[in-house]
Amino acid sequence: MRYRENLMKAATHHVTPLWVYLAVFGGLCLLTLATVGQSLVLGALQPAPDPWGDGGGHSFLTNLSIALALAIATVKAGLVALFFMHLLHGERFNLAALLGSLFFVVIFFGLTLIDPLTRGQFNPEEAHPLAPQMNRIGARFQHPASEDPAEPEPAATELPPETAPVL
Amino acid sequence: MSQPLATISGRPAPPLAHHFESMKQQHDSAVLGMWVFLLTEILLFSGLFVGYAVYRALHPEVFQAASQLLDWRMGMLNTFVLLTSSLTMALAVRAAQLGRHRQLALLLASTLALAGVFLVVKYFEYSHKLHRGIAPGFWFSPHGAEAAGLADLPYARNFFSIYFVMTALHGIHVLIGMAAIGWLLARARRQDFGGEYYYPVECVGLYWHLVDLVWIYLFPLLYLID
Amino acid sequence: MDAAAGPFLPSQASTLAPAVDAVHYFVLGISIFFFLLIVGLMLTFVIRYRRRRAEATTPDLTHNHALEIFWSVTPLLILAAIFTMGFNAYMAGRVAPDGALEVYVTGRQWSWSFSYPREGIVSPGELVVPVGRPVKLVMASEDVIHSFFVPAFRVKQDVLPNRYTTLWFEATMEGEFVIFCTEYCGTSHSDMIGTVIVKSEEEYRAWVESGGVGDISQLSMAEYGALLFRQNACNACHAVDGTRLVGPPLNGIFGHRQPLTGGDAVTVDEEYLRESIVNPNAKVVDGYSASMPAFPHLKPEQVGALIEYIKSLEQ
Amino acid sequence: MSIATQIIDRHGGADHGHKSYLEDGSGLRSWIFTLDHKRIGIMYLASAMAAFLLGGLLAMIIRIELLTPGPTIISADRYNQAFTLHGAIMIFLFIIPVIPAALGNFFLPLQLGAKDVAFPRLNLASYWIYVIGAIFAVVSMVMGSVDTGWTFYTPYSVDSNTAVIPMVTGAFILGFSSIFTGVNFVVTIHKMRPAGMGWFSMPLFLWALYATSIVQILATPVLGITLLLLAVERLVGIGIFDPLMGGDPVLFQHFFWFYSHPAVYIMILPAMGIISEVIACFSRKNIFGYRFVALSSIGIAVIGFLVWGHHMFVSGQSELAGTIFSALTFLVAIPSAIKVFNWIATMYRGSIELKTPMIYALMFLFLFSIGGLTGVYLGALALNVHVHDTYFVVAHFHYVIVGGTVIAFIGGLHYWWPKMSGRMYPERLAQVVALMIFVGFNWTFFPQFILGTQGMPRRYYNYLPEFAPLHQFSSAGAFVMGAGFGLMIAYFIWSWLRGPRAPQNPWGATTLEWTTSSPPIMHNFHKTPMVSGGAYHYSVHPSEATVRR
Repeated sequence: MRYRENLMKAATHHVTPLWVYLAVFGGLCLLTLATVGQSLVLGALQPAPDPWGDGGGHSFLTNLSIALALAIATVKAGLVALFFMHLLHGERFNLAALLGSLFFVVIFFGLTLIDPLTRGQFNPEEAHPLAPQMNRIGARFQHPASEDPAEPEPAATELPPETAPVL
Repeated sequence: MSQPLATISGRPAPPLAHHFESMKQQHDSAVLGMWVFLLTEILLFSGLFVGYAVYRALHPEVFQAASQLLDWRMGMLNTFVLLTSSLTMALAVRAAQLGRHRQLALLLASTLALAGVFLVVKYFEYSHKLHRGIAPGFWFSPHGAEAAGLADLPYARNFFSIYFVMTALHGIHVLIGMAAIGWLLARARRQDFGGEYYYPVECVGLYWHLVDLVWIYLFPLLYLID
Repeated sequence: MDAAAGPFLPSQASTLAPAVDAVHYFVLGISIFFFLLIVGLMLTFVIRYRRRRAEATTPDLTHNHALEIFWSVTPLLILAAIFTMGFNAYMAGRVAPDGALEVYVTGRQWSWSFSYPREGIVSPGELVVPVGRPVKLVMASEDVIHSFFVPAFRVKQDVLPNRYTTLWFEATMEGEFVIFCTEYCGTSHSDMIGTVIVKSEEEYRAWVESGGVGDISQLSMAEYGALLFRQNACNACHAVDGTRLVGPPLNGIFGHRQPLTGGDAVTVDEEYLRESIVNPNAKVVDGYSASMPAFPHLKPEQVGALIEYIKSLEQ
Repeated sequence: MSIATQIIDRHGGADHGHKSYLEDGSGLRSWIFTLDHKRIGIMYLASAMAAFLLGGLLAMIIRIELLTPGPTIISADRYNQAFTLHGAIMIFLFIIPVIPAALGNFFLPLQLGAKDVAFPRLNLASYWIYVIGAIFAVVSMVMGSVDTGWTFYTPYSVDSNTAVIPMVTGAFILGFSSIFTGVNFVVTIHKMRPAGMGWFSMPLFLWALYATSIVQILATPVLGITLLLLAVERLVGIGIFDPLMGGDPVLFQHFFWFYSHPAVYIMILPAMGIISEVIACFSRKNIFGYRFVALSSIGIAVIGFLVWGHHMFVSGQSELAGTIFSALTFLVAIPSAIKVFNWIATMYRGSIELKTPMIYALMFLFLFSIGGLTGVYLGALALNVHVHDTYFVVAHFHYVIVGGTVIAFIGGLHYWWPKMSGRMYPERLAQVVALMIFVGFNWTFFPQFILGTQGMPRRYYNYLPEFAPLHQFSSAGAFVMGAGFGLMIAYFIWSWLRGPRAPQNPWGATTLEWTTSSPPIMHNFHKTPMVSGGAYHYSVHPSEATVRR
């Protein structure tokens, strides 16, 4: 069989109609506008964040905004995967493999995040008076006797101030 | 020896490798292989997303405050650029399936151009930040009115480090994608692809859509969290 | 030191140790049972069913669901029991009782230091605790990750540079027990060894009264210096037999000239030794790095004792 | 081979397939550019064995150094570099590739009745990427070595002034090699099974390789991003893992073990596949509970991803996380137990012949049982606290990795050696060497369990005098084991050059690789094999069981 003849044979794989690609693209653009829109609207409704605050967590509106943004992103990702990446009409196993890998991604997120989010649950030291110091950037462990809070400089590697000669 | 015979001048045979029994088996194997490789990409990027989630969960206010220095307009522009390039790539696969050689070359060239636009916008974003001392890691020394207060904000450095690492790794993937599309373009101009044999276009397409998918999550998480 | 008192496990010197050892022996028993079962069956079959004729045939036994369920569920139940036992003993070791004696622990490359916030004592290298009283350790590192491990107490906890970790124990017998660092931390990781000294309540109180020095009335100044030398983990970096460690060896140096980094030289006298203890990186011996930490908590008489100890060391 | 014959060959026009793959093309170029999975497998085997020798040499240096407390032959810094390199070389250059990439590459297409793997060029690329990664590791050794331990824990790996970045780059590159092998195997098993071979009639070695590939594909990229972040942390200070910059060193451990615990299953799963083949063959009996053995491989691969936190019970991770990881850890014991019991049941009423491969399979059962049962200690929270980072852990993972994987690999190498080389190995000598390795191994590592429960920490250059007798005892055993491995390599080289010719099917095995000549011809089979029924046809008269076409 000649190369050219072989090449020109009718496609053996599903050919998606043009209008489907264009419709999906339109949907993706609208969803992009929607995610920007929800962020602007919900962002305008709440006060500016206080980065020096006590870490009281997210407000309801922030949580809502995150949830919306992730939901919209997931719909967009689904559209791309199903239509542009031909999962809808392609081999079933490819879709299964993708979903399977997402299971492991969820495991990675879930089991990793459990640790930092529940540290100190049984550990009253979390509320220790020195806790704020520990949360400063670059703060090496400060000795209990130390008066000065750590400098937020990476150079703070010397021993605490009480290491000055006493003789 | 390593090229499929189709690319050897004269094209004596259809590009079916000796160990496959049919073009369909070869095509399906290549597409499955590409998908399996994309799974590794998903896990690779998920490492960065986990890092993001941990620091986001521990220091939400800092991330919100710091992200306001990212220009969501630039991010949105780039989102549209990438989405359009995804469309042209998907249409390129269609053109290859239908054996429309000129259309294929044109669509691949547009995809390549859009990828270039994405990188140019990214360049302006990066340089804008670097000029204000908003750089990753050791070089983080914000100055100027916009960045005021950032220097004293604990963990702002970490936010921007994560921002730079995530977008840089994504940018590297864009570059690799551009090289692959360039290779396709050269072959498309030689009219290598058709309805039976288009899996190279399909596979590069899949890769390019994954680059798009990653950005679909990066955009709201980095730019829209205030 | 009482690291390896028993043939398999160290002596049980804390209230936690019997609980942990009970799990240990339970798992050991289970393991021996299953090991003998597997290897016993294996050897029995090898002997019983050895190939006798070259053309021997065998029956086609494909599967047995009841058996599969039996040998999946039985281990699962046993493992659930082991998990529960392990969990209970672990949690008992995690939650310190109220009113425990609090000691801050600092790990650094490559020594331990213990600070008693209420008693106002800093004790390098030696953790002195009373017997029969819960002790809670609040630990942090000055550099990389270390791990605090007392085999006789069955306690271990990593010591991190960016936050506090804690552990607690209640010693049940007087004596000295070794503290290992069990998170690899560089060159002298294996010399990052401390001691827990468990004293009776009276002796402990006397130790606190004496400012953490203990009874030194019977010691010569050099003997006291030798004690301090070990307490402060000087021996982690300085040998007294001429061996080159992280720092220069200290035997036979007194009264001799030492070449310094930068080309100078200095005669080792009392003042040079004092300066090298309180401000160690001012004059560094040639060929060594300026990596020695200062020892500012030492009182003048303790510095003097150390100097006398160094003087007493022979070439 | 000229271009012309290549093209004819591709079309199957000329039948020159009666030469073996070893004779079909000669000279260096015919090897380094080969697309033949068998030659690539042989190149992997040779490279991995070279890494094994280097790693073994480092192990001997470690054991000699530990003959006495304090300095014996090398300094503390050299010792720290020696155990780091021993770990990194053995894991990344030997154990992880040796079964999948060497034996798997050779036998996966043969067991499928296929002509090659799905992507021969990717396969060759995978090998050369492996070589490049190995070169980086060697560069790191030359540039002053690495002293962080193979675990690269931060912040020590950020502070250390040794050549961390070349080593990390090497491991990163080796990850790609591992991923490409995994991709190739998954696609080959999916798309190139012959007509008549369903999933549940595949040989169990293929199930094991499939499960291994899943782990390679899903876990390795996370190692990649972890090492990348570590390198960037050192270069730029991004503050994800470095506490000095506001990062969390415990997070590094999560990332690292997300790969490195499943990596243990990359090592042990293919070994279990070999054991299934060997026990069935030398018991002349169909494998008992085929589906349970097959699916337990997948079970181990999946559950293996859920348990990484048991490396971190004392790391400062939260108590809740530790408890969850402990509970999940016990689950992974179940599929392993299922396999062991099914292997034992396969031997029941079999016709057992104690050839060298079977002796190694029995050794595997013995040693892996000890390795697995001591894993139960490490899963239990309170016991883990006591034995974590002691010699108990060292002994445990050597029982699993050496007693399990290496022993199974050697068993598989003897089993398939006639097919790979076309030569027989010296049977009697091989049995004596097997005994030497078995005795030497237990002699070396069993005392380390006791050292561990007594409290002897690992990665210790110096140790308390009371630990000296057991350390010296252990070191003595290492010489016996080392001599065994050395003899083994010597007789394999002898056999490759001078050994007696092997018949097509010396063991009377029933999987497809035994239906072609020894060594196989270039494209594996004279005629594409037809398959019906399962992979194992032992439990019938051997004259009917030998060859199926």
